Amino acid sequence: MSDLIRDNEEIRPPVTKVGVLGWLRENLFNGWFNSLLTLATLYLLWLTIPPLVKWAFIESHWYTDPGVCREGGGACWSIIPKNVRFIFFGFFPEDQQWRPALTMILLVGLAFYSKDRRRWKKSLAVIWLVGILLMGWLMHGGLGLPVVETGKWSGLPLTLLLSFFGMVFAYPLGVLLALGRRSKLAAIKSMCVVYIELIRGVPLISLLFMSSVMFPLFLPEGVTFDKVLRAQVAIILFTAAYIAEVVRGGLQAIPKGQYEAADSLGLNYGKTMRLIILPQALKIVIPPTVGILISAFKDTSLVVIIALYDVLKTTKVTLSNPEWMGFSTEAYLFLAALYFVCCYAMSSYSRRLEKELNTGR
Amino acid sequence: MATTEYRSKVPFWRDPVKRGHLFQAAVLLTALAIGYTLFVNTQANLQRQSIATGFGFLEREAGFEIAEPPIPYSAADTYGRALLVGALNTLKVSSVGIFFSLILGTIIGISRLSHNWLVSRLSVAFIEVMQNIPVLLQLFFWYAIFYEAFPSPRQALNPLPGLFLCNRGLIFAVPAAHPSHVWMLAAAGVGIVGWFLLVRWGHRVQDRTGRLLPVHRMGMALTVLLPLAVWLLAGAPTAMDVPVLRGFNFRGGLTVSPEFSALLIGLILYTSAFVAEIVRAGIQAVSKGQIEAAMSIGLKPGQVLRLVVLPQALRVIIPPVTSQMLNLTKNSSLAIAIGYADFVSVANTTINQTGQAIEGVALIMLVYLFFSLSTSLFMNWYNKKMALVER
Amino acid sequence: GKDLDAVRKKGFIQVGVNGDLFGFGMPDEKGVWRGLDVDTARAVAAAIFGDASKVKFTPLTAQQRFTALQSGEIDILTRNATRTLSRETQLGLNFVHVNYYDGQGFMVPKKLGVKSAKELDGATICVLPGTTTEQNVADYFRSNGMSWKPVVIESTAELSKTFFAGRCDVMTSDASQLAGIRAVAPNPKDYVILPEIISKEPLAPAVRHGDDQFRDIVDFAVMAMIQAEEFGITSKNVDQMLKSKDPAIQRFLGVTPGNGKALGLDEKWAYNIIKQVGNYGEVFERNVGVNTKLGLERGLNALWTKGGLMYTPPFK
Amino acid sequence: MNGQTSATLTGTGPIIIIESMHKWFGDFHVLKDINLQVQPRERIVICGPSGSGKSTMIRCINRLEEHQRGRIVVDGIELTNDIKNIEKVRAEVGMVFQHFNLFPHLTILENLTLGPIWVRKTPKKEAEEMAMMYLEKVKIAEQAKKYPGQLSGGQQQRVAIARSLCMKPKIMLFDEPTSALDPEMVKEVLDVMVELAEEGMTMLVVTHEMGFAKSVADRVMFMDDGQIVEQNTPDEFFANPQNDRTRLFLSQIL
Amino acid sequence: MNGQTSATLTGTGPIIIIESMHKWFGDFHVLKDINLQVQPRERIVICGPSGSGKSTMIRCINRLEEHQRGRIVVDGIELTNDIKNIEKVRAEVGMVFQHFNLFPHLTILENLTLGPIWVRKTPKKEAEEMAMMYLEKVKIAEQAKKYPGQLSGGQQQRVAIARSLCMKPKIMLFDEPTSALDPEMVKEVLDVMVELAEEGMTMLVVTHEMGFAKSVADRVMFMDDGQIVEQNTPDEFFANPQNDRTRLFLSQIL
Ligand SMILES: Nc1ncnc2c1ncn2[C@@H]1O[C@H](COP(=O)(O)OP(=O)(O)OP(=O)(O)O)[C@@H](O)[C@H]1O
Ligand SMILES: Nc1ncnc2c1ncn2[C@@H]1O[C@H](COP(=O)(O)OP(=O)(O)OP(=O)(O)O)[C@@H](O)[C@H]1O
Ligand SMILES: [Mg+2]
Ligand SMILES: [Mg+2]
Repeated sequence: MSDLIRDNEEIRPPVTKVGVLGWLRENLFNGWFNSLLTLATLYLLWLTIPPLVKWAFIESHWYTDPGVCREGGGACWSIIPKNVRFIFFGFFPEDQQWRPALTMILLVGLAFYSKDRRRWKKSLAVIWLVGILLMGWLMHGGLGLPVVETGKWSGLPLTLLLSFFGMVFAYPLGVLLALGRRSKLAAIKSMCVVYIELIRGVPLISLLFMSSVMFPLFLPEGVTFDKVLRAQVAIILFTAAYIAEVVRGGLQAIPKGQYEAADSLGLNYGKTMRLIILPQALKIVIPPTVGILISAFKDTSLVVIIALYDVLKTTKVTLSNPEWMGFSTEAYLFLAALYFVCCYAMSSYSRRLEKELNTGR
Repeated sequence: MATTEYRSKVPFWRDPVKRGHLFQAAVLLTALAIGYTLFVNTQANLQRQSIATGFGFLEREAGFEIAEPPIPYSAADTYGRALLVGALNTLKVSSVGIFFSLILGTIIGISRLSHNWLVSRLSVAFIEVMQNIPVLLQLFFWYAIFYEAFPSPRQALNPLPGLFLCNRGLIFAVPAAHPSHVWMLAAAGVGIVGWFLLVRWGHRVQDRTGRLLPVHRMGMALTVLLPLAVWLLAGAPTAMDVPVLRGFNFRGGLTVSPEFSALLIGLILYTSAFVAEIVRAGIQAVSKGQIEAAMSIGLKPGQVLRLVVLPQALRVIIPPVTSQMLNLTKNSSLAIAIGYADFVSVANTTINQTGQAIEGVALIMLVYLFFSLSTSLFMNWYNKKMALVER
Repeated sequence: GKDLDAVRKKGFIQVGVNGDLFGFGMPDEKGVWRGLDVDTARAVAAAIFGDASKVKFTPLTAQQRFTALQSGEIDILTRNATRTLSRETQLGLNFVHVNYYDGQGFMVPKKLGVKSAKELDGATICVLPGTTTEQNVADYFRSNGMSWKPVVIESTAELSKTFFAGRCDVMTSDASQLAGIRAVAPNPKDYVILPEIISKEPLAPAVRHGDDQFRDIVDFAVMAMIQAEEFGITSKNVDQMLKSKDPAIQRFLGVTPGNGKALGLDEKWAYNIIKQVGNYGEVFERNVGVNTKLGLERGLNALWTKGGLMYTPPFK
Repeated sequence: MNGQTSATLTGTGPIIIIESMHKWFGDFHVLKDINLQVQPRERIVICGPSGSGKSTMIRCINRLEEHQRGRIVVDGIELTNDIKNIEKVRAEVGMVFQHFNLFPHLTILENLTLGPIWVRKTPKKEAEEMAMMYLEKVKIAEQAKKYPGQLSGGQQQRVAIARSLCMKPKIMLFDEPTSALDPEMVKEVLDVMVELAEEGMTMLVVTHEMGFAKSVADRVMFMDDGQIVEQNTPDEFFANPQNDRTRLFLSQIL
Repeated sequence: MNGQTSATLTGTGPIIIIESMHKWFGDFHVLKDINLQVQPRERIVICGPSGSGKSTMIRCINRLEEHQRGRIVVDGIELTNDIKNIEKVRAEVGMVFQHFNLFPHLTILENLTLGPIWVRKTPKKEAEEMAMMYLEKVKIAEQAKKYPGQLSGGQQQRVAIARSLCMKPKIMLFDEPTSALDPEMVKEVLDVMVELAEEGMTMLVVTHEMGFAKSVADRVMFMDDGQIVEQNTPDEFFANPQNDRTRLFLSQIL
């Protein structure tokens, strides 16, 4: 027998690449193609970044009148602070605007609070319920606060509320549709299929358009619904169809054995779904679901089409004001950053959640 | 039969089959009732308001112009034709867009898996930025680049003779009409057929002798050389339809408008970010064992990708990519924001002028539904063709 | 009539307005609606309820506006809509008295050296969709045997930006718009508005078919503002005018009853309009006049006595 | 038949009665004229080549599959379309699958208490105490808080058995409970099953572990092509198979 | 060493030479000073506890893993970063995996001909004839047109072996070829391997099928903790293990 190596005999792997230079060589300049690419990229950055920085920071205006902006050459960020009230809160009465502000803080705060998976208990649902009621009261008023009807809800709160409630209601509806699509009952199944395919086949703007323009024609004379509510319903119906397809994928991934095990314990259909199948299926599809939710969030900007004053529309209105008409670049950049922050937060959270849920499996 | 006997004994609410029938009937009836009420209401409302309905307006004169119609169109044509122009424009931008976003998306998706740090970081950055900003804002951005960054027609950039770049778009010379063009086109067609035949011949040669021939290079040469030969035979006509600046604009040549380009670029970049993520996931879904098995029979890295990884990744990729293709088509309806005359834009003008919103919206939905359903039908067929055969 | 009853029962009027048209219908920085169309609607509220604030505004896009009125979602449409035969007949609408006489014109950069619209053959033209403007340009160029290329963009802000960047040679819109857009150009002096006005654009509020009383009220509310200007009654002097000896003014302000009863309104209806909203001249100057960003001259919208078209039937 | 004798010793009527039962999958006749009576406390091992219908037969007993002809009566309840009856039967019959089919999103303890809490409406605390008892019985009480994915195959299968036991079933069905296990783990599971058998549980076990059959079964059945070809006491069955097919099968497997 | 003796009988030099080879995964030292010489036609069985580095070692031989120290020479070609050499070696060395890794999108026949056509540039017809020959050898010629998903595990593993053979390798590596199979199918695969061994193929087999080791192997190696702890002829190895760890392991497994 050859002599065995004892454990205490430390042998290190041959170390070839260490340090900053090693990293650069390994990651940026390995091979001529990569080197070329690196150089090209650096050149491009060198061409674009300095003028951009000059425009956006060095020569920019931050809190001036539009006239001053027109004189100077740089970015006119002033459009944001000068119009921030309207962009954020739209028609909400000025003396009451602390209410939507508080609502948004509440919403974001609750979202942050629920980030931690350890807090996912029954009590969290109660907290949310209370939070939603509180938000409703803040926005709508009553009980001591002056009533502000939904027609005046606009700006960022509208965007956030439309997308938040869009997600909250579309999700269960989508789950039901997915279950329906997998149902053995032919009529239910085909209705769900038709619904999902129809809704997915048309652009959201046509649905919004229908909800705003034609919906009243469908109703008996004199019956009208709130415009915001109608848009909300359109968003929910639209998003639900997409969620349904995602959830269906998750359901298909659950092995038959799980159904059989549940059956043989004597659980009925409802309990099987609620206790066994859905918890697993929904967990599997977290990433695509979040993808859909992010899309839904971005798509709320389409309510512009039906003249609802979400944050994009309030910005556009500001731009219609002759005073500020020329500064759409700055305004849109601001919006882009706003959306990016929200969407990026969602997507990176979903990635984290996915990782967390995977451990311990 | 025994089973039928006990079936009758069981009360219907405890028999799953009967319960199912009952439930379905109830749901169907409810749906029908709702549909019927809506219909009756709409009828009554229309009657009451004495609003004109029907699609008669399609035959009336439209009276508005459309920029860059793909088929001849003028304000004297009917609404029907105007809408057709819009539909073709939608088709144009979405088919070109789908084609390029698939290519770009695949490249970026593969780059994201690259071992080069810079390449993979850049891909990630691209994907994050594109995915997380509403496409409408992106369209504004690209459009602004076009009209802000390029000069007016009088100062048009002229990088190559016959090619002009200005804020009216990219305008370039095309050969003046000549009878030989038809023949050149035919020759190119023959070349492509020849290419195709060459590939098949190459396969046969490989089957017979195992040799790999450079059939694609040969085919490409054929497709280029044949039309060239025809052109030379025809006396090498060199007359060009060169765009010239007359009055306000260039006349002659071919124009690619900034609106079309901005919409196309916006849609391609936005969609390709999603496609890239799908492609990456698809490639990662092919198990490592497959790659190892392929390597251990001695295939080269390129062959591993082409013969083993991609065919399997495609199955995972196709369904979500189909959704992205549909999304691109639907997102093209945002064209109205940057002045491209797609179907929604034309339909909007039509609704506006005729006031027939119901018909207009119905048409919009129908047209998109038609595009979507035909795309998904095709992709489902393709998907089925590619599906794995299993026990 | 039923529409009036419904409005009375609700306690406010629902009015469809333009959401982002400066000077006609647009919220200001505080979210308060401003504009000529908005004030017209307030006048109607003042007439019906004696309170100009009893009005709620629904911003509408061009595609939605008529259907919203047809479906009963709004009671009045004052969204710079042009009165045309087909709209009046096929859409089940009744337009009332015009509150702004507009016309479509062209604006070009000075450096093109264009003096007349007739020289625009081959031009690229920026057009705002959703109004009659698209059809008007097409008609104009067809009748003059000229060719053109449209660039049709949905929002005024975007459209003007592309125009100033040189994407189009010409911008066309209602003359009222052109002036305003020119005012915000990076350098307003570089642009001229051509003399030709290629269309008639009488902008008027509209109501649904079916309630003539309501239609009359809206009609006369608009006209009352014009009549008041003719009488020289303003929101400042209306209280003194109550003591006027002129029987026409006495009838107008309800000092001598009759008009209100005929319309089914409070006798003070005209007084309320003037007191709370102002006469037409005041409203015009406040929203679109020379001292605003739009800086419009009265032009066609002057009283008939001053060479304009604003002429009302006698209030008796 | 020999098997019956040992069953009659218990002195009560049969707990499972299958009478000329047939089943088709579409056109395919899977089970052909199955007749079987199982006495309380009887332990039956079923073997046979792959595809012979063993799984299908025991799955019919708790109606995971529907039979199309004949009668199945379990504990006095006839299996028909009646949902109430089916649920009653399923609560009486425990089933252990080849691939364990534990619920991966629940802890071991939750897996065990799910049935008692939601079907038997047992208070949670009681259910948990019972669950811990059964976990101790299968010797993995210390794993109660873990998730199935964190256990080895053998441990998972023991949990699956405990999960069935928590429903206090009168009958246990096992469908190849050890065939998905690494050889090292088979013994752990068989041990538990032997113990269960010794306590007098009525058991139907599909398995190819002939050692288990020899030591535990009251009766061994051989199925082929949808039919019960032969059944006998284990001694007789192995020593003296009557049927050619049985003999061929045994020669391959032993 | 005993193992070497049988090899030297063949009279040629070793076909695989591994000299003081080390491998790390990050900081983890998986293989420690491996030394091994394999003679042509030699059949080696490698066993050892899970995680001991058996798979990693044979994967180093066709460079599915890169070693970081020492030398590996296969059929006279040293394994370095040279891609050409690696491809040459891989074409000479067949590998059969635990999970078969057939290409699911290709038919059985296409799975077999892929390598010959694209790597060896064999004409298709010839490749197919050869493939059919090997399919017959593993006794599943009639399945040629099916897809892997339609075959049982045992059949798939036999296809995987045939796929490797189609490349006419000089050496075959097997990584637990039977451990993912149902017990009934293990025999089918082992039969094929025995036949192969009898024909004189050089084979390295990681397996725990000790029956196979006893009847076929020239040498049995025991690995633990990244080292070759013991190697010997099968008779000696099983009858008389030298090392404590080997003894412990054998007691568990037999
Ligand atoms: N859902 C089904 N639809 C159609 N045929 C089925 C279905 N389930 C099983 N079969 C077929 O019925 C026959 C009997 O299957 P069953 O699973 O009962 O066999 P088994 O004896 O348990 O075999 P194994 O030992 O492989 O588990 C097989 O031929 C099988 O292909
Ligand atoms: N890619 C890898 N990265 C890091 N560690 C690895 C990797 N592959 C294997 N290992 C580790 O190396 C060690 C040896 O693994 P190897 O697969 O060679 O063991 P084995 O003897 O084949 O075990 P088994 O019998 O379970 O297959 C194990 O501890 C394993 O966790
Ligand atoms: Mg079975
Ligand atoms: Mg291994």
